Amino acid sequence: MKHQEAITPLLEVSDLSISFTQYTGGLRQKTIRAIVNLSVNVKPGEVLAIVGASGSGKSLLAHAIIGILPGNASVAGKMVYAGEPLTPARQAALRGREIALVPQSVNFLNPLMRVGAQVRSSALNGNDAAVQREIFTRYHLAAGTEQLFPFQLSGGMARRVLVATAAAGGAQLIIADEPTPGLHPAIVRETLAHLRELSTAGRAVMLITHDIIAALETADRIAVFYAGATVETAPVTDFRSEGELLRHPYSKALWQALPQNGFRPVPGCQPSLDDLSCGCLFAPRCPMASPHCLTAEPALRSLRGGEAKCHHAA
Amino acid sequence: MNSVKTLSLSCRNPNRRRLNRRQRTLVVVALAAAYLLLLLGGGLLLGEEGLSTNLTRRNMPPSLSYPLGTDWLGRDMLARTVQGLSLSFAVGLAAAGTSAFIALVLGLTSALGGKRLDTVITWLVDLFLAVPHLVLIILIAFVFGGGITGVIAGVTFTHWPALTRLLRAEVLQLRSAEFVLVSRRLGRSRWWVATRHLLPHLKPQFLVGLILLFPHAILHEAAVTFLGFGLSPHRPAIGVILSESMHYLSAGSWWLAFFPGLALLTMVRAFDVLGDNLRLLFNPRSAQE
Amino acid sequence: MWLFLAGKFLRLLTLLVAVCVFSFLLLEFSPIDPVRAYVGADMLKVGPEQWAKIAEYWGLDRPLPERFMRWSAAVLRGDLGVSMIFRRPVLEVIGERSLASLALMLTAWTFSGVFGFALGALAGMKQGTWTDRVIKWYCLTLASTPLFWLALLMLLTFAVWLGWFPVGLGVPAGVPAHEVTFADRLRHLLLPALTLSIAGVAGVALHTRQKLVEVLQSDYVLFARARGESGLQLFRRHGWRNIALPVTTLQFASFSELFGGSVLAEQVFSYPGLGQAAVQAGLRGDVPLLLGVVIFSALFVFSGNLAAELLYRLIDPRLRLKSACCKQGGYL
Amino acid sequence: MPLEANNISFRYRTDHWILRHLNLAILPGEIVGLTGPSGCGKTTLARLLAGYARPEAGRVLLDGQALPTSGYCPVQLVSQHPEQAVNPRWLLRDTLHEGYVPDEALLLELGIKNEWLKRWPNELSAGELQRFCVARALGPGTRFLLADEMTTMLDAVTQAQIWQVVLKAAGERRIGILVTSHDEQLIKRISHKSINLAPCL
Repeated sequence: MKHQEAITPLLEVSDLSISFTQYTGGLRQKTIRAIVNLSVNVKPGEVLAIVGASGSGKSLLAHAIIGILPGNASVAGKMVYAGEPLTPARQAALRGREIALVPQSVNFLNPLMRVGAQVRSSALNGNDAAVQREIFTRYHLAAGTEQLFPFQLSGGMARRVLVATAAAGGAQLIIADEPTPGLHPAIVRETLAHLRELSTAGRAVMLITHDIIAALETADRIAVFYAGATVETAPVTDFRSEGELLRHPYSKALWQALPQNGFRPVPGCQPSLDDLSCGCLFAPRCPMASPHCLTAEPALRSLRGGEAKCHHAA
Repeated sequence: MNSVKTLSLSCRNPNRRRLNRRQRTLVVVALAAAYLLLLLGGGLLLGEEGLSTNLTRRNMPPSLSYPLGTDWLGRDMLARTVQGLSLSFAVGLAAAGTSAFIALVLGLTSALGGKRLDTVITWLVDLFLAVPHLVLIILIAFVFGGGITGVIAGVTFTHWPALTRLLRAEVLQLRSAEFVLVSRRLGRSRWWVATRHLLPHLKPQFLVGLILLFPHAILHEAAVTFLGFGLSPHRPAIGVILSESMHYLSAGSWWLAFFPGLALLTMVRAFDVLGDNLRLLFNPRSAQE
Repeated sequence: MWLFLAGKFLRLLTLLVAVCVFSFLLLEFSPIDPVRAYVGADMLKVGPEQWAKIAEYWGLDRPLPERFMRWSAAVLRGDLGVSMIFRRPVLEVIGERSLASLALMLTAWTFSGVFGFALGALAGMKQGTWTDRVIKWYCLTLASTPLFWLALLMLLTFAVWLGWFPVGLGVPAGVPAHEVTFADRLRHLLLPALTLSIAGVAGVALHTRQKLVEVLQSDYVLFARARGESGLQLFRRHGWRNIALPVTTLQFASFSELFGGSVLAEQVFSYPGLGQAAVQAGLRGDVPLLLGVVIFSALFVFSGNLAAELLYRLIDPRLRLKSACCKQGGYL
Repeated sequence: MPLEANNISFRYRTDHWILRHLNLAILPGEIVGLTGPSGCGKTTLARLLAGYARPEAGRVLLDGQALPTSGYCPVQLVSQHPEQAVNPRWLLRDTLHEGYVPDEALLLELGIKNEWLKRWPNELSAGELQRFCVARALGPGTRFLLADEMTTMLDAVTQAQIWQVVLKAAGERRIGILVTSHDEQLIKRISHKSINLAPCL
């Protein structure tokens, strides 16, 4: 694994907060904070995995970076891409060209449009039909695939087509949102290998998933996502044996709770989305928690080649 | 810096837009309900004075004393319009209420009853939807001898199929929902599941469906009376007022046709608004935003 | 495919038979005595024995099942009996007037379809802005406007005040039949058709807008946006394609309201179509004509529904390719 | 005493067969793992065993007799998506007490907080809802528990917590468990024997 620290990150997200105003029964309004002060960065030629429980708001991060959040979302914080701030105008220019999304399943493709035509729409430079066919052959998709409709694709074919749409655009930053849900292990490995290829070709790949095993097999660095923020970013080599190299208590708990490690859980559960108190959000469940943790929210500080958001991490 | 909108994280600050939306919906619901009650009540309050013929004030255009003008027999159009509207309201109430009841009974039996019962009821729904509403109402009104009962029966028998289909689809979907299957396996009886699980889901659907049934029923009632069915000399329905006003159009008294129709339009629109806003209150996501 | 068609025609047959039986029974138990309705005003001059002769002539004294069998046998032979008002075979009356009605309805249908679709698409694309609010408010108000009142207003403004169009009838009064030009018919047709299409536009626009809003919130549009598509290009590639089918199917399925609307428009503009015939038949107790119109309208509505379902099966690739099934078996 | 699937076959309408002549037996207190690619019938088998659907051929037997169709069913199923297994218009207290009233100790072990009982389902996360579904399924009458991808959607810590409680309760009351999952590590960790359903396309 190349020495990563020296390379300047392609994308830098610092203190990002996303919240929604939702209407409940009787038209009472509720503010839900999905992401709270999240900081993460991705370097070219690297696969960064963001691991967290499903449904905890991770894919909102992808949508915020690309700038396709729904109307009732309000965003705060700083995002810098290739040295310049990522303003909505710039996002519109980069979308599909430099920043590409690999969505989760085949119903992200237009059901009434042939698959070839949809991939061609994202191949912007050069003759799009030729680029599309070349990409399809590279991903071992039979010549006839471009005439098929999305509902005719099998699980594996669908995954390859979705990755092809990202690769066809020549994007520098590729964000894969939950690419491995309920698939046959062989197809999962193949999809992750494709993402790996893209990163060795010099592109930055951000893999968002709840499957820590898939992340460990593919990523160079892993960011652990908890209660709306990345509590730790660590090189993949730190995830071994008892997890003693890990910094944040939650990543340690996550590692030790895995069936193949110790299957020993930490009591309590993630705080619900709308009553996030100040102070460290893991404090109520943290074995090393001190009164200081309950009041002051820890800042993300770099530690032994990674980062951790904890007062006592060593 | 992509700080599009910095949001203060505390939820205490009164956000102007939130109160506005909820407040606006409640105000609209109150206004619509008040307007409808006024119309229903108005019919009784104005009494008979305005309806009596008084040849001294014939064909007067709208003025301060007679806001909606008077007709060729000198009758005050405001009184006649309000009387007509309250009659339409009552007929709409009766017709919509009965057809909603039929829809509830048939919708539930077809979804919860056996397969044979289901096919019979769906076939019956298709049968009633096979013939255009108005033609079917004319047929039924004719069969009932053309009186007001014929009109009510006609409107009632043509409006239940749509709501039945809606309720049946909702119950079928609920019946196979996971939490209903779990409840059955936890030992709960079919009846317990129907009352405790299905009914709370059906109540808002049924109520909103009932309210949105009113406009259709009233419009069809007015249409049929306009065509000449259900002529009742003493209590003039809106349809009758409008059909009589046709003869005087070319004579230039435009207000005879314009205002009654406009009043009917506002009443029907009030029902629409009431139905939509109530649905918004019940379930914000499902309503048209 | 043929199995589907056969199934549909079987359904049509059962529905038609049911409509006939239902209407026949309904008329049997109605308090109206056909003879009194036919004799009408000069009731007093008709003595009891003449009364019996009329009843006997119309075959009204036979038992119910026999009368129904005779009537349905006649219907099968295409003889729907003689209309009491027009004193001509019902089939001939319907044949002649249905052309006028069809012309009116189909022009209104195309007008409302095209304008409704365009208006709905515009409102859907510009969701939440002023244009959307104005279009939605217009459609909702129009949807709750009584059609006959709208017809009255059109008559008042265009025919009475401005005088651009004739006040009513299908052809200019007092002109011998062979001299009536196509332009004349068109002038008489325009006002009722315009009224019908204005009312029709509201329904279609609301449905199109609702469908487009759903499509724009779908996953594949989100992915298209992530690929940098937006605005018109997004609509042309993804929006248009996914709403065209449901909206056209809905348009075919709305023949029932169309026919209902045409009854009212024909009455206000005294346009000689089926609707007017139905109203006359209903008012003056002309049983055979009323039955004929009911059957024709049922056929008309059924043809719309059939076209809607065929359209779906032929155009939607998911259904069209179902027979040439893909590898994983059932796709749902 | 076992829960048996006896030569069962199943398919939806007239599509291809999903399960063909399948035999399976679970003894009280035994934990059987079930693995296999998605769409090959793992969930269908679980729903057949729990009585949610009837097989087209073959029978599901409990102690030799057919599964009871009414009354509390000794075979309880916990499915992958808790938000679908809970009535959205009920407070969670009513959902929890639908089968029986669980004792405080079980709720504490599962980490169910008291103020959650007065909440609506849409206010809680999938992890919290699944705890309610597990508590609801561990009634006194339960003798077999079918965990159909029960913790696939949850993070590793919650998964370990829920399984800790379920394994303890199963051990004490000798409840037989059928575990369906994609995660071979989980199956290897907790099950006595495991079966791999061959893809049946």
